[in-house]
Amino acid sequence: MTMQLVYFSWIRERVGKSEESMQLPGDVKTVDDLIDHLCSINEVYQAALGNKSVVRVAVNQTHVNLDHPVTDADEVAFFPPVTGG
Amino acid sequence: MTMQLVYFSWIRERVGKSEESMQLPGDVKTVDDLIDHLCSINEVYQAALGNKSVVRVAVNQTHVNLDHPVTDADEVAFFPPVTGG
Amino acid sequence: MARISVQREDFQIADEIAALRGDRTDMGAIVTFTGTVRDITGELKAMTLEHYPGMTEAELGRVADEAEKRWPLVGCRVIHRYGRLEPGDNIVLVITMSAHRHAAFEAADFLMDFLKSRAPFWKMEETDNGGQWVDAKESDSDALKRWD
Amino acid sequence: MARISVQREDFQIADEIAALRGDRTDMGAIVTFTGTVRDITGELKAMTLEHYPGMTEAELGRVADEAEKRWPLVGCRVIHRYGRLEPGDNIVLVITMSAHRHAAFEAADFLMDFLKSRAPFWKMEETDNGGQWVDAKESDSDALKRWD
Repeated sequence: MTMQLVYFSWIRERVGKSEESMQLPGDVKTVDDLIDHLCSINEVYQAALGNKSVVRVAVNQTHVNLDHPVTDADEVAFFPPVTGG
Repeated sequence: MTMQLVYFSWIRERVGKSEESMQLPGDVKTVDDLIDHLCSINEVYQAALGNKSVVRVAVNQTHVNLDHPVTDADEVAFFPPVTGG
Repeated sequence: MARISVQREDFQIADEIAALRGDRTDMGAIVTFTGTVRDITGELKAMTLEHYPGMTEAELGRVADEAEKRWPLVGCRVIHRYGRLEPGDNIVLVITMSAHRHAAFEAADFLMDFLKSRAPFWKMEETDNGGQWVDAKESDSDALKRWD
Repeated sequence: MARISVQREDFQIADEIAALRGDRTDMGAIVTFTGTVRDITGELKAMTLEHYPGMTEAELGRVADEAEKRWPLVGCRVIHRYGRLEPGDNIVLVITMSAHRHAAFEAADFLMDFLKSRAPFWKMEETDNGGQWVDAKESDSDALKRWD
């Protein structure tokens, strides 16, 4: 399963890139699974996404909750709470 | 007692003038007394001010109720409910 | 510049905002309300606004004072036109500036509600059938109760 | 003209109102909200707005659709800037037009509340001590409950 991952604000800074394409194991079925998988890779993702209470997620450019499913070819974005306006 | 009377909108049209100075008897103590006195003068004032529920009053350019006192040299204005904005 | 203006002339919203802002950078929110002559049926030729010179300015000043007492505004401006206006013409402009957006929104809303039921203006609508004074709306005096 | 714009460039409020009004005379109320870069302490050098291209436009469009569903608007316009801005610069403009002033006020207020908690923008403040991401305010997510 290949996914497009996108990062913004201080999450982008901590991950060290604004986007990447990643091959994922088949047992990553939800946003929550995806964050757990990324955090298990190394400390960089752990520092960026480990505190789920301050991480917001969009799948295919729509806000979703942690239990939202992720599937092949989705664009998944991680960012802190928004501060526009 | 001399008072300056001012009229607006359809009350002005019915009275037939926009302002006048008037000598008033001493027993005119409130706005209510003043309207009663004017209505007793003739049918012109009666037609303009007789229906007190649609008459609004300002004394010295401040909105007041019917029981507000009127005194010598006051400027008393009569008009329908306002419709600006 | 005066905070309250009662005038025949039109106003330019951008100029009024710029004058009120000056070079301040301590506000984050600017709300404007513009009221225009509305013609729903297509029959309105003109709208003539009569007012009570002197009292109009005093009443608008009292309403603006009250808004500044209730909300932390850094700027407040009211312009109301009188005389003969045509459909689409501007009638009234209210501008409120504050550090906080809800204060700016509420103060502008409050100013319009109080202006509508306190400022001594009367509208006469002119159509092919002649002129007719506009009746006050019950809803305008009801709107005041929101601010008790 | 697009109802939603996400752009680096500044906007001219008078031009935007004029474009939205056109020659219509069926609205009586125009409300605008302008958000500006605020510098309370005098230490802010700049504010940089990052956003999520594509999602930003989609999200602002959804918020505008929702406002048009809830209130009888005859016009609705949202412009949000991104990039590096300085104190006093414009950030966001919302315009709502309606026959009724309360509809115009409420819709603009609603648009700002939803934009603040939904549109994917992030602010970084730059002072002499470097850059710092602005934290989201609890009050902004609380503000949404007013519209349930």
